[in-house]
Amino acid sequence: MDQVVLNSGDTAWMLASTALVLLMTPGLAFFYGGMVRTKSVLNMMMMSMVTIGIVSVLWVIYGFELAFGYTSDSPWYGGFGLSGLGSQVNELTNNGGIYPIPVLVFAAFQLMFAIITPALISGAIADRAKFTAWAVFVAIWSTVVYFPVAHWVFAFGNKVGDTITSTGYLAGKGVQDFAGGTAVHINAGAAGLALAIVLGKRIGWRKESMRPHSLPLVMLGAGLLWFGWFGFNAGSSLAANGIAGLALMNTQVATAGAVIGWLLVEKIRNGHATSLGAASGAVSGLVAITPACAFVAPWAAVVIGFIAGILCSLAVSLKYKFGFDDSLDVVGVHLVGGVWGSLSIGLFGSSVVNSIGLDGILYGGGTALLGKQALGVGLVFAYSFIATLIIGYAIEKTIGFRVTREVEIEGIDLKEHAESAYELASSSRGGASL
Amino acid sequence: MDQVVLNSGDTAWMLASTALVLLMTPGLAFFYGGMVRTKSVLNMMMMSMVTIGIVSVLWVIYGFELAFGYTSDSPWYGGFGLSGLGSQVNELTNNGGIYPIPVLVFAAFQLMFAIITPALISGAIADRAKFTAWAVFVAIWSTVVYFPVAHWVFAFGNKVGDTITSTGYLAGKGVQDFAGGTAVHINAGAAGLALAIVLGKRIGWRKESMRPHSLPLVMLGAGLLWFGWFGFNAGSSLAANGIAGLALMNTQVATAGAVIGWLLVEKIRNGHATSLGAASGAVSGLVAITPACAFVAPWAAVVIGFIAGILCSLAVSLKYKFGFDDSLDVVGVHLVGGVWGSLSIGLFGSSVVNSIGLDGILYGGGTALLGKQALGVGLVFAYSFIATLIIGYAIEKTIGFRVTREVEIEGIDLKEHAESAYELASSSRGGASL
Amino acid sequence: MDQVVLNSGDTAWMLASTALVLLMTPGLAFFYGGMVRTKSVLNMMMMSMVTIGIVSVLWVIYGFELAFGYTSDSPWYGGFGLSGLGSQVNELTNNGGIYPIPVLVFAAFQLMFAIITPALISGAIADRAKFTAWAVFVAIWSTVVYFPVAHWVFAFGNKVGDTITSTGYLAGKGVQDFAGGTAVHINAGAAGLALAIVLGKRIGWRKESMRPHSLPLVMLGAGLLWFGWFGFNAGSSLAANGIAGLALMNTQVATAGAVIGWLLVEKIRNGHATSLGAASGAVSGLVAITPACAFVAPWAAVVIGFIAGILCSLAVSLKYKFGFDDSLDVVGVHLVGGVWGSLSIGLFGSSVVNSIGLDGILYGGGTALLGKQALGVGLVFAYSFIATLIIGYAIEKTIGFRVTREVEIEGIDLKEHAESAYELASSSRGGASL
Amino acid sequence: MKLITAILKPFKLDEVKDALQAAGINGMTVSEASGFGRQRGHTEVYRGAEYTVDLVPKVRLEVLVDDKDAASTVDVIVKAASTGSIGDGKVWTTPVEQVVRVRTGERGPDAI
Amino acid sequence: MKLITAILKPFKLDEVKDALQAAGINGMTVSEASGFGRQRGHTEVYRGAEYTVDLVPKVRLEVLVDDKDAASTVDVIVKAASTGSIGDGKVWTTPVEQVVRVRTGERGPDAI
Amino acid sequence: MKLITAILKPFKLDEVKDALQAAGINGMTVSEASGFGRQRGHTEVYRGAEYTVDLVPKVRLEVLVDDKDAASTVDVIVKAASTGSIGDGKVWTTPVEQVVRVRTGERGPDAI
Ligand SMILES: Nc1ncnc2c1ncn2[C@@H]1O[C@H](COP(=O)(O)OP(=O)(O)O)[C@@H](O)[C@H]1O
Ligand SMILES: Nc1ncnc2c1ncn2[C@@H]1O[C@H](COP(=O)(O)OP(=O)(O)O)[C@@H](O)[C@H]1O
Ligand SMILES: Nc1ncnc2c1ncn2[C@@H]1O[C@H](COP(=O)(O)OP(=O)(O)O)[C@@H](O)[C@H]1O
Repeated sequence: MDQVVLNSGDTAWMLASTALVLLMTPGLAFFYGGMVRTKSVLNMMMMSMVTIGIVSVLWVIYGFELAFGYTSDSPWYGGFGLSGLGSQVNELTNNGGIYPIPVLVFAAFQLMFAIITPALISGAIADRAKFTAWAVFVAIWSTVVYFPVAHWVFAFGNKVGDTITSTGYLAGKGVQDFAGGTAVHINAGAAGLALAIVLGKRIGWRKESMRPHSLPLVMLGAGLLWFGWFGFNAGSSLAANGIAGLALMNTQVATAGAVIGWLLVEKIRNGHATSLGAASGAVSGLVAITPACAFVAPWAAVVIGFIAGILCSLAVSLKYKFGFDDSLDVVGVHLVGGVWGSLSIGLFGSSVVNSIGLDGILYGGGTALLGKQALGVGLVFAYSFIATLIIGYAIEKTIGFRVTREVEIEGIDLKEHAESAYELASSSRGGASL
Repeated sequence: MDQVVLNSGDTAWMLASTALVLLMTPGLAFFYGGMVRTKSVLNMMMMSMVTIGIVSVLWVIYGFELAFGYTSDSPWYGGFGLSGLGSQVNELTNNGGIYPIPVLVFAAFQLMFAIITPALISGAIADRAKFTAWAVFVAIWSTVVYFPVAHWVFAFGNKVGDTITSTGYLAGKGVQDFAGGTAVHINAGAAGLALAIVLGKRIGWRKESMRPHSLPLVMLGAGLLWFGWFGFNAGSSLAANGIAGLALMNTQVATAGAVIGWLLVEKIRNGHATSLGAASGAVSGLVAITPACAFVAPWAAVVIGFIAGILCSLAVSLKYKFGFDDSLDVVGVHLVGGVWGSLSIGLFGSSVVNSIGLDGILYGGGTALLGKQALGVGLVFAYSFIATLIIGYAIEKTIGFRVTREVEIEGIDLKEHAESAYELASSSRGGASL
Repeated sequence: MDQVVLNSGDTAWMLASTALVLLMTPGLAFFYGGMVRTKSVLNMMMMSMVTIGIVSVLWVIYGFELAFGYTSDSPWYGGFGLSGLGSQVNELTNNGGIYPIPVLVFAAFQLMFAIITPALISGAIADRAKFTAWAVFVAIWSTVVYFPVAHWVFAFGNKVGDTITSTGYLAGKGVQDFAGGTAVHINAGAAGLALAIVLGKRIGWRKESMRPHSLPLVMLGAGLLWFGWFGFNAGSSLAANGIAGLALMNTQVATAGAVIGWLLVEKIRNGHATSLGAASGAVSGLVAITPACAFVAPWAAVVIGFIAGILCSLAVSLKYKFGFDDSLDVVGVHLVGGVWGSLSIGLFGSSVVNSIGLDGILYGGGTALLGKQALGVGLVFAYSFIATLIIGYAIEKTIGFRVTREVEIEGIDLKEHAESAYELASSSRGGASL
Repeated sequence: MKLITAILKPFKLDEVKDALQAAGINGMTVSEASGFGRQRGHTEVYRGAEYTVDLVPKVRLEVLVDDKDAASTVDVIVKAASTGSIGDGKVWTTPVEQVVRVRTGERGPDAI
Repeated sequence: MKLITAILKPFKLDEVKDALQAAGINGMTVSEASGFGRQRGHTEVYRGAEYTVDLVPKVRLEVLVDDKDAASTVDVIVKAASTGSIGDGKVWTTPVEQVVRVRTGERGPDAI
Repeated sequence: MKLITAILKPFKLDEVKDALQAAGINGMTVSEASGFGRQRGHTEVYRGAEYTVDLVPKVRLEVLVDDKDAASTVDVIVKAASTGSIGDGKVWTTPVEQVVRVRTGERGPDAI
């Protein structure tokens, strides 16, 4: 193990996976952008775009160090210090073991996770957040919430000889989260809930219909998310091996199960299976299988996905009951799906399927694993929710987080970005026939 | 050969290819969705989405076993029996030889083929199929038609020591189909023809103009299909090697040739080269090179593609002559392109290019190979067409396959899915200016 | 080194990279297509589509030979002669060293560069080029400009034993261009400038508003470009190794920096950060980091990108000053970004980061490297600009390059392609409710 | 001269157009509209929330005619547009004082 | 009979519709429009170039009413549509000579 | 008061708007329309099938004016919109009985 040399196959898969996960954020921008009204499409997409910009730059300066550095030897964060990532070109990845892939590839792969997590939150506050305030939020939230939480969950530590130091808190406790059920989805879902509370309801919520302005755009987003998620989940093995294959298969079939689950609920409840339901079901399945994808058998993945589709389709109505305007259902899909997926390992986890996994209840492993999973779920939820409330209110009280009533009615695209998404009219100036 | 160990490079390419092929089905949904009228976009996309859902789940339960299982030792099907795919995580692929990639990766890759084939059929019956009936059709057709036909063509058998058993019928006969000219395209094309006959013509067919509602969406679909098809064809080598490189190059240049072929026909016949023509030409080239991509030289691929573009652009008019409403030209593109591509190997096949290939007529191999190819073409066409007719009529007579006149006129999106694709109007409720 | 055998990991990454780079051209078609008015969307996309068709076919016949052949032993071009690429299936790539990847994979990868370069030019002449004239231009320009220039920059020569022959002129001079700052971006930018001059201004330029008809389409294009660009840059290492990882990371963070740079300029100058600005910033960053991505440290990539965003956002206004209608800012983004990126290596280049790189001014390497870079920039600019002017005027004087006034006003989609991009109206014939 | 305005079901437009041409009317202007009336709208469902959309797509047809043709033209439209089901639409006539053909400047009935 | 045409701010449409229904008016036709007037348009920015878009989105409402209801209907619309800020729109009344219900062929006030 | 309605070629809209403003008309409402008339439509081709699209894009302009300004306003529009080629459009005038400015409730000529 000491003399690990670069494995080009593993590296090839990680390079491809990194590209796939990057694509998820534009995918998310389309998924969200299609769901809002014509007057806020661009703002929705810009929240994702600027997140890519800000988080990438922070990552180089201190983010990777804060999440995956070793200097602190703390279970809560990696290390303080500026990095620049300049001297690490020929190093291999060390994360609880030496992986035969360049550390910069690992850093780039993990960067994509750091990007999509805050981008996910934006769905909760569609149509009403000041763009500058959002940018400030992303910078603070990534620093205070995501980077540390990523350390808790994903930092398996610095291995020197037989000693491993700097292991993250949840990783050290044996909480299983293969690709980010806690660090990404519960984290984003809890933050989305907090921000929806901080910003309050949109004007006209529950009274006006706020129909998705373009379902084909939603479907495009869902398609790109699904595609990119293979990198997210199967890439999390950090190798092109059997575990990656398992994660890939499970990602596919859980998502399929969730599509069916969500559509069945709709068919029974509303009499119609909708395309928004299919897209939403897909995302809920992808979310739920994320933590579990390398720990369960494919048949169990189908079941996890199917249940996720049912649970999330029921959960999206909760906001009307509790009266918070989680506009695009970050809570209903990512929080609920993430919680279910994380806990499901406690049921379906199997050490036969993955030798580094543990047996869940159904495989005779008892409730021990479920308990650990509940710890991960609870800790990440609580920290993210509280920290986000504080950050959110702080921004609201200082520079203001919510746009004015006028901006909201006239349209945030026009007022915040001085643009209109579409100019399709054939008689628009300069168009049409002689 | 006995001690084959996992090859991470081959596995990396197969993981990436699987993701690429998954993306083809959303790509197809956009390609088809752009071509229909505004009132049936979502239904068109939903036919693809639910196909992904249903086939993936069936694959885990019995599909992979039925197509690639060894228990039957039959040339006609793999094996009956539930699988769940649970115990195979660390096995390598055995398909007429042990491949150094995890069997689950092979299973996931092949799953994507099983998904796109029925999805392709949906283009023949745009705007008029009951959604539930379509879902039932997909489940039955996959089971009765696709899974067995995949065994005929793609199952090279179970190799134990020097013995190979369970080889599929056409594979055993030496019919060459690298990535699915018969099993995928002729199969889907024949089924599309059958369903177009079963469901009958759309109201207003030939009288009303049924212009594509969004050609940019069609172009997006074509672009994603082209991109994903590199996984489809070059992934079919199950390895990252020279054959994959050949398949990749041929896929690109045949498609290019077909774009030019189709556009030339249009320019000469109608005076205008259209974007729908370019997109259609691309797909016809991709279809035609699919069976041949690893058996011919790049210059021959250009010729095969160029002829495919010409043939298919002429073939799409046949439906008006014969009076069947193959709405989005599944027959004209996939059946005709698939037949031409499969037979073209009998002309251009070259053992110099690929040592496991055979020489076609142009390389002095005589008509033997062409004869084999014709056998594959004929058998798959006949079986798929007849079986689909039976399944289609059975569904029509029982639960009904076609929507009512009212649904068709008011729009299938609204009536079957309770949704509208777009709500772009700036004055839609809640929109626009103070 | 003599006994190089195929490396499946490197090959896997190159196969994936090739697919990624192919996707960039449809991505570009959407990026450009979204920016034009509704009446010329399809023409914009068709300029890219037909470029894919023509260049791919030429590549097989003589293009690869002209760019990367060895027969001439000239620094200016590879070799004359028809190839067909038929006999090279099992050869490995030889380009200044034997790479363990099949030569056809290298040829396919390089083909994608040959495609996107002329496609980039089309943005300069939106809405007003005869389609046939464009097709003729692409064929001539690729042959006379791109194929030779690719030889100058990318042909590291034919290595036999210890002798390397046929090295391209700029490659031989030690000009550093990792993935095409000169050969692709400066080349396309200079040609775009020339064609904008040849074709003249659009009717109504500067008087009418020519607003982008669909910014979501622009964002889609930018997203796909970004995604595909990982193949472009990280694939240019021709291997899945640490250099690829560096290129990947730098591509991401430079682009992020450029998004922020462009948006800051907008915010300060116009008071609004726009989505078109974010998309344009991203492309400018991708362009600028292209030559430098494997020669600089990640922190330097952020700086290069940030400055690119600022420079290009200022440069796009130059056309109004100088009075040329470079419609979609090929000059402002690709020429300016390409020049800056190529020169930036002379500042930030570091042999610590990449052992085959040289030290720029900031690393104590003096101005030598900057001088070489300036040579590359100047030579490619001058050759491309002059050659394109000549080709452009020749076409204009013979078959005519620009459409008539009537075609331009009525819309080039309708007149040149006999199509309309959208037919969204719910009351369009055959649509809507009973 | 009169202006006849008709609100119709969109899928009837082609038939009405043909009927008008058969009746010798060779010019008309069409635009999109949404109608509210006895005809019910429809229900759409988004993530389980049901919305009633009470505006129904319609087309709006405007035909300028000479006084003497007004009544018969209305009849032609009504006949061609009728399906007998709720929501078939309305046709109404308003007086027009002057019509000009932009191209030639012709005025009055000649301009139609 | 009269035709009342109203140009309104789009976000007021629902309120006006509700007010009309409350006043017993159960039919109307709506279409999209853009208005130019005292209300300023807005500025859009594309790659640094600023464009003034001086047309503002509006909806156009048409209501056929019996002569006797005309004045009160205008009042209902004006009341419901008013926000007091520039650009609230116009409402105007024109005479209608004949109205036909396509479905039944009914004419005059019965057709409304 | 009069309502002047004009059906115009879309690319002429800006010129007409400028001409109206120059003539002191500072309000108007614009909407999209499609026209059918002497001007031929065009042919589109989809997978070899040729379709004739006989509706041509137009814009529809509505201007309320005081009685005394009606004739001159029509002239301004006709002059600015004319290209001399078929399909330039129509301009017509109808009587208006009442106009109300929603914002203020002003009526009659003051409301324009
Ligand atoms: N009072 C009205 N004013 C203007 N348009 C009306 C009026 N009533 C109905 N309409 C138009 O006529 C259409 C059909 O009316 P509706 O009441 O649904 O059916 P019907 O005319 O068959 O009784 C409506 O959708 C609307 O566009
Ligand atoms: N003379 C006119 N003719 C037709 N429509 C007009 C006229 N003047 C204004 N309008 C319409 O009324 C809308 C509001 O007018 P505006 O002058 O902006 O505000 P206000 O009516 O509050 O003074 C305009 O956007 C336009 O649609
Ligand atoms: N009788 C009519 N009623 C209403 N609109 C008409 C009528 N005739 C023509 N138009 C409108 O005027 C436009 C121009 O008419 P057309 O006959 O094409 O040319 P021209 O007015 O130059 O003779 C048409 O596209 C249509 O919108």
